[in-house]
Amino acid sequence: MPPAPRQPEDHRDRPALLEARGLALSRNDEPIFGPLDFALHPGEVVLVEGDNGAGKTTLLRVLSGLLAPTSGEIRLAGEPLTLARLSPQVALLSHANGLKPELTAIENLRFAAGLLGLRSGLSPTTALAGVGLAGYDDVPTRTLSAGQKKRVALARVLLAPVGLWLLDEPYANLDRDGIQLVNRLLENHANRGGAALITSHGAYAYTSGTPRRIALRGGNPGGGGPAGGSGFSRDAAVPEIRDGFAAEAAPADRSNSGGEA
Amino acid sequence: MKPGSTLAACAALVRRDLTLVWRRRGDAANPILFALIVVALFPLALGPEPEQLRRIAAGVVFVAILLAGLLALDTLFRSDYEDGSLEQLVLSPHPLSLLLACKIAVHWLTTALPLIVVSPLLGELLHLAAPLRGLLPLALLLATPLLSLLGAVCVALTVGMHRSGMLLALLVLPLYVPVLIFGAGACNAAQAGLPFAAPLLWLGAALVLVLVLAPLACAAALRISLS
Amino acid sequence: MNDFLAMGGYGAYVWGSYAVFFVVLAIEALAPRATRRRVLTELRGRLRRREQRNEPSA
Amino acid sequence: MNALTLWFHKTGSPPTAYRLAGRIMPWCYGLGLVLGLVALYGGLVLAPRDYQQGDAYRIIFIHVPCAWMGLFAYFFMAANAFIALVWRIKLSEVLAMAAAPVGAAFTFITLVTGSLWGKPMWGTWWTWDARLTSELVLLFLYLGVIGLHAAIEDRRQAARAAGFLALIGVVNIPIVHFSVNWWNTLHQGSTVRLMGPSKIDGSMIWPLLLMALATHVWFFGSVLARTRIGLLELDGGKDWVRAIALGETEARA
Repeated sequence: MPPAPRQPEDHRDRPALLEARGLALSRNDEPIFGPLDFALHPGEVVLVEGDNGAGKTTLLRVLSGLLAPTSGEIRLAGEPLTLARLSPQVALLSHANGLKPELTAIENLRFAAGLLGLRSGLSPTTALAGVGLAGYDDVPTRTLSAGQKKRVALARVLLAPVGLWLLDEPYANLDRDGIQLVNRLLENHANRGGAALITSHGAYAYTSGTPRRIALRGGNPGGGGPAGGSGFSRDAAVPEIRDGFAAEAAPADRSNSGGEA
Repeated sequence: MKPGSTLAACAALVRRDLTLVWRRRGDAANPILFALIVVALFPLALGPEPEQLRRIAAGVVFVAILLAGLLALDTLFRSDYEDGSLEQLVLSPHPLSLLLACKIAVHWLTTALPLIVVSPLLGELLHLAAPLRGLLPLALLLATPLLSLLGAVCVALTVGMHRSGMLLALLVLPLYVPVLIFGAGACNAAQAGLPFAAPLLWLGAALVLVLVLAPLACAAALRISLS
Repeated sequence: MNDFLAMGGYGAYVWGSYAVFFVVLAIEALAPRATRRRVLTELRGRLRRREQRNEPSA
Repeated sequence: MNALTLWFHKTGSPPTAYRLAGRIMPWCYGLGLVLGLVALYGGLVLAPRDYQQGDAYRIIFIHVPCAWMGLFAYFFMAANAFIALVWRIKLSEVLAMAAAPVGAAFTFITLVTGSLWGKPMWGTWWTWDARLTSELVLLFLYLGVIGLHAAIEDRRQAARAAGFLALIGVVNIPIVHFSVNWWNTLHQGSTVRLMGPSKIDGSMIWPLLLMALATHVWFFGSVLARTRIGLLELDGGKDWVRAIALGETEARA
């Protein structure tokens, strides 16, 4: 077993929402990522960084339970995740938004609410307003711009009564306001005691709080030296995981250039 | 109905799929047109003699509806796969097989049921024998849900492939053979004055069995192809 | 001998069947060899790519 | 862990299985060839002429063993697919998919030889006889499994999907057989029984059984040959495969 993850004080008493141990995936025996060891506690936002093809999307699919890992295990709130019984505590935002172009924004959200349930205090309409699309209720999703579709998809995530968000490239297609919106949503979610794992291909934009980062190097263990003082990595070469406190936090102006698809 | 309950999820799914069919209602007539064209090809190929057409009428209508259903199968998961809603379905906390059963039911209602409704017309084009006018829709009513359910399992196996059309036919048709034999066989037996209840009862029994097993198999197949 | 080949008038059918039997099984037995060669070539290509990828960083 | 599971784990590990298959495979091929030739001698030369069918019946010595093999290979495939899906054993996935083309080949031979036998006996190349029809559906089932396996990029996912289809097919086979039989009684006219209740002489039965044995042994040889390739593909990045891939270059150079 790897050493226990080092955590900020205030999360120690609560169980990890998500815990990965020795998590690795390969396809046709080509390693995609891993082995990875990390934990996600309530109130945390973790940024998964990596170049195109580094396995970020695949990692999120594994963590959500769509894909079985080649080795290792995932625990959600202490319970092992199995394909037979997926966890009801996860909301996934993937590249495909999961929206029907023929339906209006509100119809899409209503369906999502029917499928996953509603977060208390929210309704499809308020969620839509919460992502800055108030008044867009009856607009067919097909006519929305890529950024607006992304916002509707974010509203779907917001609406789901779950603790764990897995967001794949949430900043893609979004303008400056949109990026700030994502950050605000993530912050609120973390303050409520939720946790989020988000991916970004380098141009990250999460500026507030203390984002911890996981750097994925794909299945190529050749590059990258061991990260000094990393308590998370089983194999020092893959992956490199750093704690993203003060020194590592993104400068505020970076958010302007971030989020390019 | 509590939001988040399995019942609410099924209702939301059924409502959404019906809405989608309604929004794309232009496409809904395609299977009917296809079956009509296939049936019309037979007199053109074989000649217009009523006696000859009457002999093969039930079988031809059966095959035409089977093929139309095969073409319609592709739409079962394709758009859901492409826009990512299939993932959301799989990730929902409700039993996937139940949700899929709802999807298949809506698909059957919107593609196969209209075909059954027009089957008397198709039969009339081929001078279907009078005693079969009631029996053919009944046999179709038992057979088409079987076709939809068995087809759904195979579609789930090929979901995500770019050109799955021919492969899907290859996977599905061996499974359709018994359904076709009993469905069309019942009609032929009736036409020949033989007892025809047994094949219909077999179809009914198979339907009950497949109704339970196919959604489970479909869910398992979908999990394999989405991984 | 001719009698044997004629198979009582059914020669074409009997020998045809046996020909099909042998030809199909021969193809069936030779096919893995071709596949094996292809797979190994692919593997070598993959290994070469991997080495090239590792060299600059090593 | 008891000794048996340990043995399974050891033998089931790809490098061991690869080596073991390599050692057994030539024996299967060789034994199959020798037994097959002896059976052919018995069938073509020693066995007496049939009083009803003349010499045409001699097709039976390949037709029937191949028909048995077609079914046997399917059940072999389905059993391995079941093990692969339930216990996720790599070797079973590979074995199941290795059996598919071999079974398809035997089924194909059955159909062609049946047709060649039918022409002089029934006066037609093809008849919608219950057996022939079932056999045709069996061939389609094989082709579906092979097609699905070839259409999916990821090898393990492909094996799982195709294995799943093979399992559906194994339920389908008896149903098809039953339905085709029923259908055939409805259209009695075209039915001709290929093998009547005529007594088979002992001098005819032993080449038949020997040939069945030969095809079984041959089947395992062929499956093992394909299994070796499947294992190489599946474990492409591992050291043992690397050694084999590079070793063969040296051997050729």
